Amino acid sequence: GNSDTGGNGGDDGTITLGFSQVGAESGWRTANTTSIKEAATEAGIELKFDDAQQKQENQIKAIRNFIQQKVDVIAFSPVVESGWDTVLKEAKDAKIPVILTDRSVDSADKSLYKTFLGSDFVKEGRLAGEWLVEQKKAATGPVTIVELQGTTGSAPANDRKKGFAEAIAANPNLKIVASQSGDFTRAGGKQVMEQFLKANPKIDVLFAHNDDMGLGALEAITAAGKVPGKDITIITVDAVKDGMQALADGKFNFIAECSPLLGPQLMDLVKKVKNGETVPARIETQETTFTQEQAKEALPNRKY
Amino acid sequence: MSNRTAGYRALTTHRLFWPVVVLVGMLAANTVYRPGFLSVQMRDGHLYGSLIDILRLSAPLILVALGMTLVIATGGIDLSVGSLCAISGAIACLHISQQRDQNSLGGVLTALALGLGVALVLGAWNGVLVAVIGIQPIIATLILMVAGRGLAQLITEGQILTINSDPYKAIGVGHLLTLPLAIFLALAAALLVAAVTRRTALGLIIESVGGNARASRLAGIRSARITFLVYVISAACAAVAGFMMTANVSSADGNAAGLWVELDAILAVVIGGTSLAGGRFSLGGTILGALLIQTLTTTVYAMNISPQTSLLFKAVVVIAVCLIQAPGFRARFTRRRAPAAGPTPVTEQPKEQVPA
Amino acid sequence: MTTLSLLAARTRSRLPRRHVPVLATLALLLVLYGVGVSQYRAFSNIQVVFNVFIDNGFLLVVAVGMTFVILTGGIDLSVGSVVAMTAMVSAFLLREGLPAALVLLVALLIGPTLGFLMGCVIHFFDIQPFIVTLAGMFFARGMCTFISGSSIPITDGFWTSTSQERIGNPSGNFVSISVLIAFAVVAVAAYVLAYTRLGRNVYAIGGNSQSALLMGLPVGRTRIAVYTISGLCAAIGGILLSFYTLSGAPLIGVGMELDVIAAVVIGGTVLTGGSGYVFGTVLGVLVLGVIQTLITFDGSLNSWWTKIVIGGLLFAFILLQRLIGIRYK
Amino acid sequence: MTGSHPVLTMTGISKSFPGVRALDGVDFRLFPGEVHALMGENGAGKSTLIKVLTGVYSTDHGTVTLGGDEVSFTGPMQATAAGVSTVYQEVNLCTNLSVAENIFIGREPRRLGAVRWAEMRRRARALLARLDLDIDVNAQLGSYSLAVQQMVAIARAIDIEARVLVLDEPTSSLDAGEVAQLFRVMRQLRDDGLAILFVTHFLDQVYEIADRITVLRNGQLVGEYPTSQLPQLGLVEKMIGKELQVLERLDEQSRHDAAPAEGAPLLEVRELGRRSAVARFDLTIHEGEVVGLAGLLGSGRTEVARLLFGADRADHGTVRVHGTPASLRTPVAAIGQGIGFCSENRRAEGIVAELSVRENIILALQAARGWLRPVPRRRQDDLVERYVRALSIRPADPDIPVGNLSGGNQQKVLLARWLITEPRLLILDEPTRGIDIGAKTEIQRLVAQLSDGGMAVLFVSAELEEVLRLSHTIAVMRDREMVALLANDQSVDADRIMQTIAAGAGHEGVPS
Ligand SMILES: Nc1ncnc2c1ncn2[C@@H]1O[C@H](COP(=O)(O)OP(=O)(O)OP(=O)(O)O)[C@@H](O)[C@H]1O
Ligand SMILES: Nc1ncnc2c1ncn2[C@@H]1O[C@H](COP(=O)(O)OP(=O)(O)OP(=O)(O)O)[C@@H](O)[C@H]1O
Ligand SMILES: [Mg+2]
Ligand SMILES: [Mg+2]
Repeated sequence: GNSDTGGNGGDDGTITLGFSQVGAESGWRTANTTSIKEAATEAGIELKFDDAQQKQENQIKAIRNFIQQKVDVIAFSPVVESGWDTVLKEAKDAKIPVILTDRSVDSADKSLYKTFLGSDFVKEGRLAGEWLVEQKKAATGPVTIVELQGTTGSAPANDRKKGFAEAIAANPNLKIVASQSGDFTRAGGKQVMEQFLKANPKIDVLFAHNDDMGLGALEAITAAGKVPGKDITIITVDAVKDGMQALADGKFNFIAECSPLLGPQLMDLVKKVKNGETVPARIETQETTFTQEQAKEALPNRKY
Repeated sequence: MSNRTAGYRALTTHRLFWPVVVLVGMLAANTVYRPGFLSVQMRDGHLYGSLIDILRLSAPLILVALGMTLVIATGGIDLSVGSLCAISGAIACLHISQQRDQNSLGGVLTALALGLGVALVLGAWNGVLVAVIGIQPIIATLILMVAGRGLAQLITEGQILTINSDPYKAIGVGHLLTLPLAIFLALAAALLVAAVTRRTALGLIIESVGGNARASRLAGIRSARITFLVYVISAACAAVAGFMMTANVSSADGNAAGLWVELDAILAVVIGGTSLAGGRFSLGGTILGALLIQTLTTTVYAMNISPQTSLLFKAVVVIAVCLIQAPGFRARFTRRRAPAAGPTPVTEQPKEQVPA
Repeated sequence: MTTLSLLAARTRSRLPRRHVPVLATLALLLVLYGVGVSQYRAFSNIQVVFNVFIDNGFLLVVAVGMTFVILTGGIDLSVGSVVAMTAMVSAFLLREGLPAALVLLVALLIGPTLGFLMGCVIHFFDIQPFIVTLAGMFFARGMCTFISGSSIPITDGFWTSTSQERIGNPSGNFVSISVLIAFAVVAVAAYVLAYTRLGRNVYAIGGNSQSALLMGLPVGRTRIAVYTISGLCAAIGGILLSFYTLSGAPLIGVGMELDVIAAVVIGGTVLTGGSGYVFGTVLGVLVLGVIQTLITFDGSLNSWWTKIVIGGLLFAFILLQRLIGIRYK
Repeated sequence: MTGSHPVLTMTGISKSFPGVRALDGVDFRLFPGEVHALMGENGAGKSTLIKVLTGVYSTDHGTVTLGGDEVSFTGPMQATAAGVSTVYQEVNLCTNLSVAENIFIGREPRRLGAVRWAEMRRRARALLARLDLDIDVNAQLGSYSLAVQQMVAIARAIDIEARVLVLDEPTSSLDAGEVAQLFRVMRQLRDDGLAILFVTHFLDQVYEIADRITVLRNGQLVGEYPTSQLPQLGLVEKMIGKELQVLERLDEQSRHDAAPAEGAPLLEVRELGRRSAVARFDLTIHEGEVVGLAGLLGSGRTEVARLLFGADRADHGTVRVHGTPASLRTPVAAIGQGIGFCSENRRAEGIVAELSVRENIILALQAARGWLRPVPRRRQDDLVERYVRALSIRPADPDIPVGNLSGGNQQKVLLARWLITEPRLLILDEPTRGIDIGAKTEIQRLVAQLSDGGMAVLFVSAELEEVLRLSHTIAVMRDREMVALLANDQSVDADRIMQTIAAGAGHEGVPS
């Protein structure tokens, strides 16, 4: 039978939102998806969800199909920053407004999308770095840092690395002695950390681009007979539940939050955009940072 | 000719001589870069060092590659092993996480049985597609490779499932006689597969099916059964590897567990000297191949080769391994003048013509 | 029964037999499309079909190259990375300010060169294609991240205008230039395979390379040629992709080689070589494209159900294809 | 021929494979306008010499001179270009291509670079007509029997513009008619000045066509002789290096006076058939009986054999084994009923080239026992040693890959594979294909001996003589139909069978 989806957004007043997600590559991402789905149901918006399985090609295809289905609004989390002009132009020609979430695009023509809702990865890296600078401002000797990068070539990895490096440049004592990709996974984080520990007799700080790699590294540190959080200061990004738990337990020292709960904000924007209201070109998600104490407080209401 | 040179010749012409040379070379390079690389210390009653890490981390790959060897020997290929790792690990972790006492041995054993059971069923599914319906192996197993990832994520609901179970954790990071338990498990699996294939006639029959399927059929071999069997064995190996991977980090990640392990496994098999066209297989070669691949990965981290160039580095090593192994390559350099050795005897690759 | 009638019976049943797999695939593809049309209203827009071509143009070109390789019984795992590398190099050179024509030339040379080198290694040193092209894949992907860790946008006038050119009715139904290029590649490849010595040698080698050698065919040359062709197609695919995305991204096309191999095999080409058609490959690409379109149109599946349904549809398709194949054997 | 210069000279050719010295300083000359037979036992080095000539193998020592220039081909492509056209021992064609393409690939008629398919088919048809072969040139080569494929390979070779034509056992599965046709063509080519190198194990054929003979033994040259000066017996002696009364022994074997088999009916088939393969036929085989299948190329003998073994599935008919209904739908089922089958196509359906001689020999036995019960090593050694000796498989090392053996020796390995399973009915399709005269006698003796011991044999051979010599009963095939069943008594001889074939459905002979 005809499941009457799409193409009828205007007829009966309900708004149809086409949303193209990056994939389901991490718990963070799944929480993001869940948030968006729940918020859509709550707001009475009909959601057409598409999973791009981490491929830009797939996202472009999805957007084209959304255009064919004449959805009212298109939102997507770009897999990479560049390369969206052509398809966004098609959306614009079809008079469908576009909202970016989570990651931005570097298009020169800002009229191609209405707004960008999401975190600032560079800022996350910078927050982590600034906290460290603050902590180690009394340090006289060199402080050795190892870094667990995300997937090589991915935007969060690039930006967090950049932000962190900028921040710690303030103190020449802080030195990154090793930096490797742990692919954002626990197994990767653990395996890389094992070798870091063997190659560098003295590691003071670990900066991991996400909680999962940090959690993996924890095991390697324990196995090497060191105490995480004490012998090695651990800083991560994301603040997923397991990470917060580790922070509350004193195994991590600091987390820069990267909130996946964009749903409610996004639905607000969708309605505004649909009604032709003007919206700011850049909306940052409400995010914070956590220290061990803050984590203990926040942990009980942590859902994801 | 003295006995010594004869012995030397026998050694250098041995199938596994060159992979071993590369492996040793890589370890040597690491030692030069960091003299402590080979050192192994005693810590908390077990051995600790990069070599031990290599052994432990290569265990899952060895397991997957063992199953893959048999599949490849029949002329097939199994792309679904990565997904199977994720599924079996996810099921085991899910079951354990639902236990009230995650440390209870009974609960862990049921979890393992469940994970293994589901993997066997999925292996049988692969086997039926290839052996009974006659779908080309690469496509038949691609189906499960794609859908299996989805299944694994369905089981974990897209989250990383963290567990806190010491018996389960032992599979990944436990120790036995000061050495990682994982390596014993891999070794046991290798011995088991070796016994099943070489003590019985299974190995011969697999090689025969892979070498010439038509001739084997006419010799009275039920090749469909054998083909079916190897996919089931491969799935079982992948399941155990999946347990190890998840136990290693005490969590099941439906998306990342065993991602791309099929490529590494195939690479290990091929480095070990088994032809992708099927036929003769070498379990020892496969194990060596897996160790080599893990050493390569560890080397990248240990030498702190930047992530931007690590793939270039891997490419160079892989091609070097192949070249040094290839008789054609060595022949060209040992006796430059002589024309290329003729092709090996006329052997017709039996073709099975099936669409998809 | 006389010989004559027997032979007649044979020829009658034989003529279409060779085409049965391709015809079955075509029929099933139409069924799949029909399912989409009956389920989703907007699916019947002709632009949906055009979009499948627009979105899969580069995949099609790469798959055509892969068809050559698989027909000889080989495999080329490097294509996905070569596509990415080509796009990356183009973007990089354009950013450095090189003229578009020169960039195009350079980009089109890299792929075939790498393919040629891999072909040489495979042939002269007798190393399995899988391993050689895997190293090629590592190399090309490594080059991508080596050039730049993040994606590079393309702002060059030629690129943007080609990319955004709409052929047909710009506000209605249209295709992109890439689609025309892809069709041209398909046509040339089909011609080469059917009507040139090179093409026929490809089939002969896939049938039995030992025999082909003894029959005095240029086995080595042909084998090197197919990897070069595959490299060239990957390079063209990379250019099309850079038109498509107007950027070079280091991680684009990861795993594309599997999609490509799947498309070729679904199109009826046998992985051991020697039988298959470019037209089948076109169908294979369309099957993957239509499955994906179906899923996007549905829009109710979450991430994991997406994968499971893709697997399920693939399974149903291949099973039916196979059963029809057996039925008409 | 006399006085002219040789078109091809090979001097001091040596070639070693690991552990085997295949050629040891062999000299060979070939003159324009002659047919030169290269003779020798299985494994003597004939095929190796040919492959050295065409550049498939490189030489260790020695020189090759073609038309006065020293040449050193690095591959068959160069050899073909230089005017050496070759049919190798095993059929080396691409079964996935059409017949026409197999003939013309590499030198297709083209216009502006495009292959002219219609022209190619037309020329292929004309060429095959010259060899008296009427088949669909558009069909896949693989759909034809091995003998047809052999004819296609010959057609390909004779069409190439060449100075030297090399034929390595081209007649091994051809019947008399086809051979005659081939010889007619060969004579014509020779008279046009072509130099022809011809390898065969059929002595009659040598004396019919060859002008000169070169004999090899164990990789060494024995000598070069004008055919007229070397009587058959002398030739055999030169080949085997011993004085053996082979020819006399051959005659002893005749079954003309053997009583038709008395044994109980072993296999009874009624109305067995397969659409577009063989018309329905009845056949009864008794214990200890040897049934020969006679017929021309493509008459359906192979198809009958395959149906009885379940290699192809019959779509009609009933089978009884020892009186009880049985099903022979798969090879496994047939083997379960005590039937063994040795295929005519040893390369595609017989040997597993990578596996060792030992493994190939025990394969069928092992399959029958199931993978859980491996044949004990001791027993393997016994069996393998016995048959390596009995069939004089050379080299006698059971652990080398069977693909490294010469063609004839591979055939012996296949025979051994089935003999050790001790079947109740052994179906042999061209078992003596490519086997030298000494071993052939040995095999024939073995078959006779086994049938005396109660084993039934279905014997298919293109060599009518052989069928006549061994069989108790002869089934005659024509146009894929069994047209007659003859008891092999004094009245039956080659002529009578040929007449039966020619007459078609005469249906004379004994009811079964
Ligand atoms: N590729 C190879 N590797 C190892 N040994 C080989 C190879 N090819 C041939 N031989 C050996 O060389 C010897 C000569 O073989 P060849 O094939 O030339 O014999 P032949 O005279 O043609 O015999 P037949 O009459 O059986 O065809 C044999 O002992 C064989 O085992
Ligand atoms: N006119 C023909 N001449 C020769 N072979 C033919 C002819 N027509 C068909 N064939 C092929 O011959 C095959 C049937 O022969 P089969 O192999 O059963 O016969 P055979 O008597 O064993 O002959 P062979 O000596 O070729 O093995 C079929 O595959 C058929 O395609
Ligand atoms: Mg020979
Ligand atoms: Mg026959």
